[in-house]
Amino acid sequence: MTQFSGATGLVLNEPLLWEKGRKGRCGMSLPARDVDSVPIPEELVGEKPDLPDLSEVDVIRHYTRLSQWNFGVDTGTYPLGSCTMKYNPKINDKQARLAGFAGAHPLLPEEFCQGALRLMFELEGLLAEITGMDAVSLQPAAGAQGELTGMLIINAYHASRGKRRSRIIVPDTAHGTNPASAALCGLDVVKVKSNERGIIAPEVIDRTMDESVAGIMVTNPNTLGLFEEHILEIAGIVHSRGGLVYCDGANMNAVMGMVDMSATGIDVLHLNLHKTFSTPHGGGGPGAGPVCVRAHLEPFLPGPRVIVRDGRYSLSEDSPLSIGRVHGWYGSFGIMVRAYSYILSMGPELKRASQLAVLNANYVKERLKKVYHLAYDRPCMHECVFSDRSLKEHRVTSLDVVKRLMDYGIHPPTVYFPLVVSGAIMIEPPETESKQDLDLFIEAMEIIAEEAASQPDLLRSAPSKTKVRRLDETSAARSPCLAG
Amino acid sequence: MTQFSGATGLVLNEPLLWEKGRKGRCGMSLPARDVDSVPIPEELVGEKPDLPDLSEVDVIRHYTRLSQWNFGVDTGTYPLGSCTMKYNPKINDKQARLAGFAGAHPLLPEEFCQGALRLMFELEGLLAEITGMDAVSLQPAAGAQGELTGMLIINAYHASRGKRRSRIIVPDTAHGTNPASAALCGLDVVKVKSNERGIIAPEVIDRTMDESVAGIMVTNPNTLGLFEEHILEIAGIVHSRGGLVYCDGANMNAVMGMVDMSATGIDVLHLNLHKTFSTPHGGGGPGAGPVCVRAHLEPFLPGPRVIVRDGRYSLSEDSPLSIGRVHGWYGSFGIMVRAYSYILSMGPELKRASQLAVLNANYVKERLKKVYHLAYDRPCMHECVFSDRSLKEHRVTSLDVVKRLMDYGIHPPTVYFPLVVSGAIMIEPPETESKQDLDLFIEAMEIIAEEAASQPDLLRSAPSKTKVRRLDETSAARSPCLAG
Amino acid sequence: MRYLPHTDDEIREMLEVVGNRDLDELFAGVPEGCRRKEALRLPGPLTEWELNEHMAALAREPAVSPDYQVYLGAGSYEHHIPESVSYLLGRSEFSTSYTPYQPEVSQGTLQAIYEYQSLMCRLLGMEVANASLYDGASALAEAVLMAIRITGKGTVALSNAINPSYRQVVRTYLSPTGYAVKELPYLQDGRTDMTSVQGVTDLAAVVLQSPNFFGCVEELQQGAQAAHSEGALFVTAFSEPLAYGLFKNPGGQDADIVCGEGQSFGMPRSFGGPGLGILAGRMAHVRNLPGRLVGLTKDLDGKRGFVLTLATREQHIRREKATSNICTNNSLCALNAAMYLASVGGTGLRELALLNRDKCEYLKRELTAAGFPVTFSGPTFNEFVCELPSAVHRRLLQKKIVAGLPLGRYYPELEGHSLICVTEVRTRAQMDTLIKELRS
Amino acid sequence: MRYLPHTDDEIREMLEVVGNRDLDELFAGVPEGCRRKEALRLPGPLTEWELNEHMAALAREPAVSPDYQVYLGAGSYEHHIPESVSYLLGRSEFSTSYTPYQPEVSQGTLQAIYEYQSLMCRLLGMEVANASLYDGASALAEAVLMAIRITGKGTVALSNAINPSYRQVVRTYLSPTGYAVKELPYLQDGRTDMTSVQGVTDLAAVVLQSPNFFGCVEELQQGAQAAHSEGALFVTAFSEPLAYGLFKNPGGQDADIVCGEGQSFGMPRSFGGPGLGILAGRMAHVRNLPGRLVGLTKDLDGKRGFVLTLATREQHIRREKATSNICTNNSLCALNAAMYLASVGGTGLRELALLNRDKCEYLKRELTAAGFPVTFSGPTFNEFVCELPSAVHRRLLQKKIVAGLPLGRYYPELEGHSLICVTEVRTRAQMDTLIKELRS
Ligand SMILES: Cc1ncc(COP(=O)(O)O)c(C=O)c1O
Ligand SMILES: Cc1ncc(COP(=O)(O)O)c(C=O)c1O
Repeated sequence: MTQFSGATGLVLNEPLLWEKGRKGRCGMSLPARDVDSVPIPEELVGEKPDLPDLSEVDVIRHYTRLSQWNFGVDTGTYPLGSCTMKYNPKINDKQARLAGFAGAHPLLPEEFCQGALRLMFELEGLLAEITGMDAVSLQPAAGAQGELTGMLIINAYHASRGKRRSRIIVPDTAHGTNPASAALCGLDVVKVKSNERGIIAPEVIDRTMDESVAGIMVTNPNTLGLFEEHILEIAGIVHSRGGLVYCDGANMNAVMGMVDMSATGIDVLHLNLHKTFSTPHGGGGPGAGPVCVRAHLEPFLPGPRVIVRDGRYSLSEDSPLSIGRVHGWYGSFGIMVRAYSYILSMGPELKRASQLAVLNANYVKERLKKVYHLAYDRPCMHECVFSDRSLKEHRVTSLDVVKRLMDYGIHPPTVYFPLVVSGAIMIEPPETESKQDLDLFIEAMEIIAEEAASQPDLLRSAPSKTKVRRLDETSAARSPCLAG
Repeated sequence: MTQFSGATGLVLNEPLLWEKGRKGRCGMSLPARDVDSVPIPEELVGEKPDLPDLSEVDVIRHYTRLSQWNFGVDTGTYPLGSCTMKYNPKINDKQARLAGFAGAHPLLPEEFCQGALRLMFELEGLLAEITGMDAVSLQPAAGAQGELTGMLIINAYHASRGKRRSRIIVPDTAHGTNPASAALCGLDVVKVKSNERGIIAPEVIDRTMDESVAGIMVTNPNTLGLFEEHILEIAGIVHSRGGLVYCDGANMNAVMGMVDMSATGIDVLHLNLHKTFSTPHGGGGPGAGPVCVRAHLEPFLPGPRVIVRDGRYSLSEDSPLSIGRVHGWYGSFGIMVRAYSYILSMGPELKRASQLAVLNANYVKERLKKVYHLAYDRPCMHECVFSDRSLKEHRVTSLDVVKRLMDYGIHPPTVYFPLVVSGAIMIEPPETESKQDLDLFIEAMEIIAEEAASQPDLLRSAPSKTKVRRLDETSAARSPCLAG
Repeated sequence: MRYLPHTDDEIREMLEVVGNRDLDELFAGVPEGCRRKEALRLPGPLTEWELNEHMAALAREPAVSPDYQVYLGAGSYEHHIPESVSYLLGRSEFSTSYTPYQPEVSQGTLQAIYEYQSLMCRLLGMEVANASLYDGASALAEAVLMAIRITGKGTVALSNAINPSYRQVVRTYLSPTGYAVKELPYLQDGRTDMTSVQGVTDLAAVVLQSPNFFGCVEELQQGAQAAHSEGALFVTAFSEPLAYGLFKNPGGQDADIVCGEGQSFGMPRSFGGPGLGILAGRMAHVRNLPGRLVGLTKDLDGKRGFVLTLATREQHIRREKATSNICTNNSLCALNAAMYLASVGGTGLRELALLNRDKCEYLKRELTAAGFPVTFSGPTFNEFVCELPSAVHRRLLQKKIVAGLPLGRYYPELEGHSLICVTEVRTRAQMDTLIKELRS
Repeated sequence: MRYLPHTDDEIREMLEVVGNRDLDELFAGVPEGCRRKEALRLPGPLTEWELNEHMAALAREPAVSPDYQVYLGAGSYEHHIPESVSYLLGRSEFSTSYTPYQPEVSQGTLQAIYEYQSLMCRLLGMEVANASLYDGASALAEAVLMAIRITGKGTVALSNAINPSYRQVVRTYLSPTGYAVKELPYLQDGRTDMTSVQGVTDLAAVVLQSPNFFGCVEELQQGAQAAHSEGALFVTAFSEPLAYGLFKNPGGQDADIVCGEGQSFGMPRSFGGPGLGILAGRMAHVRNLPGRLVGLTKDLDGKRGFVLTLATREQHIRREKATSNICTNNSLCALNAAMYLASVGGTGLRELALLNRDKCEYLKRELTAAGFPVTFSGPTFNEFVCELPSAVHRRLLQKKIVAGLPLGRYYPELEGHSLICVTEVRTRAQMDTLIKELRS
């Protein structure tokens, strides 16, 4: 019999920070006082901060225990769709900790920070090569900020030509950040439907695109894990009517070395370094969302930008068309160090990473489509999406299915996204998952499909092995308690 | 109601290394080949080693999961008697990782390793100051090797005076390593009984000590957590009959800054850096067991020794009386770095550490003696020992009690040692445990005492929350399977 | 490649299941015109050892402690970081997990972020803090947008003494939507002139930074009055939250929205990022708050637990109607701040803050005595502006001392002035060296 | 002090329970004459930051890569250590736990050590390996004592080509008990002369190291024959176990006991310690094996689990009758070795071993060509002896090159010879530099 990872064992409770400790403890070494104390104007001084006082071992135990309540990529298979939960190499974390990087002040005189500037300059070049685009800004701090930056660029482009275009086309398969970023930029979102093959039909764009439309946001490969096969034709239509094409490249992990993004007719693209380029997700960030553009949009990129002259790197802000800053400094430098390290470690083998990611997804898709309803039965890219059609007869939800997966020791896939698939179960098994890992996942999903029929309550009350069982999200939202 | 730490939650199964992986994977980066391959005489070449091939993520998950099956000081209270499970500061681990220490080859020319030599020299000085002894060798790799070294020194001392003394006095409270070390050194162990107060009575020594006896091994404070109050008188007797006094100083954590070990009349002492000086136990080592001696024994210390001349440190081997080497190099340097860092971080506050360790032990003793039978009802040092007297009527063992403690999320104390106490439960709550932690421990022990009466089966079948339940040690020993 | 587990055999087996001949065929659906024709022209693959060498060489260049003495603050601060915090933060259950959408397997992150939110509220005197934003600059932009949403008005008054980068980011965020920004001048004492707030129409928010870019502590209570009397919200920003270990917090001075940068709480400077965007407000405004929130709840058995909550404010539910587009935030940095604050504690934070101020006062006094007078009379925390001709600044660079930030580039009227920062990491001996060099 | 949680209040509360007035009174039972009279004269307490500075200064002195090129081996080897291994080893559940006497809360350590034992058996071709000893030298001493116990005889024949420190430790361990040591000379080819074994009476063991101290691979099969024909056990030692990634293992050549140093498997040199004492033997001898053993078993529910077993060999049960006095061993180093071997794998280990040998052969050839001939003709792995006058050796030190270990101190007849080590970390370019310097 297959041994799955899910089991129970001793896991330690831990109170809230302020339920621990005792006034007067201190878990940090304070430097010796070597200067006199200077009186402070009374009216400035506040109450002593109401924070708990703990010893170092109190703190260590608190967070050691908390950490063990979490499931990470290092814990096991994490096939979370739209998230590219690939292995995050430890060596890259080490590079980011190097004193010269970690300790560098962002305002160091240029001659005092050449290594950091060079790294950024080279990383831009590497990303340009991987995408085929002409210029890159590393400033956006995450994918969504990359999208916003892209929208601002498109806006600025139209403005520079004296136009104000107030609408943007966004397909129904788009990630929620897409319409939100467009809205933040003051654009009205024109929703278009993907077709029965899960992609955008050029006719729809032809009908929608006009002079009031600034452009289109396409995710490619899209959130159904499908390549937008008509992207060239679509880009043609948009361009011919004065619009620009924005590509959400968060799914770049599917196509490195296989697709020339610039050849797909797009003008702006953002990447998620915390997905494709293996930087750890950190329980929700920090990330980095570089923006890549074709040459005609380079003047609009946020500043400052790193330039090189006679082998000396410096920061330049003299781009009058620039949209300005989107970050207080230059972006998530520590994340850039990791992504740069990853790219150098993989080199041209990045192509193989994409190939294997796509192989993994298709393998899972082919095997699971026998037991779950595959939303679009065709070859996929890096992820595949199932619907809840086969579950309904058992009155079991997609959520029930993936919660049950926890009991098998596997992290749930993404559910209920993309919205176009009823009860979507979105599975992304990145290239760092081995066939053995996938076989375990597939077998668990098969058993759960059986359980859905034979013991649906098992699913409805799942998970049973975790430290807490299903949580009451409704009452959490109804009477929110957000601080203690 | 008190919330104890013990709970259950998701813990992941993990197969054995060779049940994973697939031939051809490699989880480590091999350097590029920049030289030609040279043919090897056929007869030298062996079979390809039969080790599993894994990817980096395979390895990471394997050991991440395994780690979570362990309970460490960082997990929670660890009142293991005779082990001084105090907090192991992270900063000290960092010092040991510094490239200049971690990367230093032990045979570097002296001028190329001054920093390392100086650290060793200074650590010897610090330990001499803390113990009051005159000279120190850092070479022994653990407490037991320190004992062996001490025995060899005593042997060599007698030999240098033309004597061969073949017996050694060891009290019944001694740690098992004491008689074993003596035996390794060819000495016959003369067992003496501790008295009704748990310490050695001088009369017993007076009766036992003669010209055939090389000396005595005293543990002070002893393994009952009691100070050997007659140590001066005992040492006087031993010395007057030509013997030497060895002190097992593994329990030094009780008396730093409070007791002058050299004033207690001893000649040789070993310390456990992995107990008193906070270096991590590593699941059973590595440790370090420096030996401290009075001046008359300095010539016998193992070599090489670090000396300083005109501010330059060097290694010296010219001590004709030296017992020779006990270690391939100079001992556990990485452990020395940590202990040295700890001592500098604590400075004279080491005294307070000892005071608080003793306070903790007495506090636990006073509170628990109401529910468990205290073997020796008198003030203790750093640990206290209970017997199973009160448990017998419920047909529950000490082992049952401490296994049950696991369900409360606390590591068991030491049991069945020292041998002089029936079903000993030996509790050492080091100074890094806070009153809150101790109160939880005490309350859990109180509840368990009640459970012993009301639900003894709960104890007999404990633990119930751990990943595995009680293990069959008998069959493990009867048909040993030691490799797979 | 050690990150790619697939052996050739496995690839064959899998291709068979998929029904493809080779890996390339998996991409048959990609139109010819979109295909990449040549191989990736990338260096490498580097071995782990080659990478180490390469990175060590790059990292050798930036000027950092202890070889250099860098008196730069201006939004990025050198503070001591306990190794215990670095260790804990490196535990991969924290670093390699995703946003805690699945609470049953994410209670570690969730409790920790709930604690973070709570610590922020306590420190800043506010009712609710979100689970983090990207950095101080975008936090300010979000705060301003939030004020605009709440008030329904379209003009914001920003002090000119707010960090220039933060103001630039606000402008970038506001530029396409046509909201107006009015800048408030600073006074001789380095604080903001609040008089110009009066009578501004359609005012959504008045924004002060405290301590401000010049290191001066603003009179927040007055700022609040000025804002409120115009029917606007009072937004305060900060780049050095450690100041609130000592000074009155913004909540206690009637701030409606508080935002800023949390890098000081245990994060390395890391050439400017990642940092921590902090945003806090009133519960009455919680539905207008951008970003994630962790809330307390119970599980099926009544056990305490935590979940992401009030998600209807967020993009993944509300899409174009969300309060913000933020998705990935700076969660691990929030955790970092919480670990740091847990380590230093309330008592320690006060002491640490005092030390920062006292050391800074020491240098102020010594500089003045050495003929480099302090420019602004307003009270400061660990930064201040003083006269320091740029030739002197350049000379000191050769001595491996960066004597603060020359301000001429940001404020032409302050050419020949430098913004100097002194935290607890600077010793008196180092400051005396600086003075000696200045006098020589 | 951050490691001491007790507040004054708590101390008071606890003293009350204990019935003491103050902390000193807790020590009332300590006789006056044993008391320490003055305060501890110790430096510090240093803050974490002062400690960092102090330690960084000390650590700056030793000569390490990449600033120096150190061709030293001789029992301590420079190999690459994957960061993934360092990370895993630093997980405190492994590092801060005690010996796994309580198996239910120690399955992590126990399974890992069981795996370690298994990997050692597979690599060395033996049936059983213990859970570690202190280092290679004490492992050899324990192996010799074990052979003495098993055979009941009192003389051991040690090759003179065994690491001199190891031989010294054996002598130290044997000195008080009167067992005899006979040294076997080495031959022209750098291997041990086995002929002198013949006819030695009361022979408990013949001991060879392979590769030996000169880097030469011994003819183990012949050693086994020589030992067995005298009724002795054949003990083999090693200081470079990586050699067995390539060469025939001792088990396959009839060794009875195999021992050595495991530092090469992922441990830093760390100025000589901690390392890893490896000891393996036959199941027939298991009750004579010193040190801990982890065995497979089942729990009450029949689940697989691991425990410390055969404890009746050990001091805590058998006291003076134990097979050894060892208690604390080098468990974390054993775990380190297992993690390393898991990472490199069987296929990788072979490749890595080949690389070591080929690089070493490259330098041998180049040195010979440059006029520094190799001394011994026997086959080698990653170390060899060559003629290298001490003046040359000293000159190279000034170039930050340590050209191996001058052997005159250990073998007077080899004055002017150096023991040179080349592992995978040395690049061809570095070796070419060495040659260039030698030619200059
Ligand atoms: C397709 C897609 N676009 C955009 C984003 C937003 O990226 P971020 O979370 O970094 O803001 C995501 C993130 O999951 C995504 O999957
Ligand atoms: C009192 C005492 N003596 C000696 C030892 C042996 O020390 P080690 O385990 O370091 O060999 C111990 C170890 O626990 C001990 O408690």
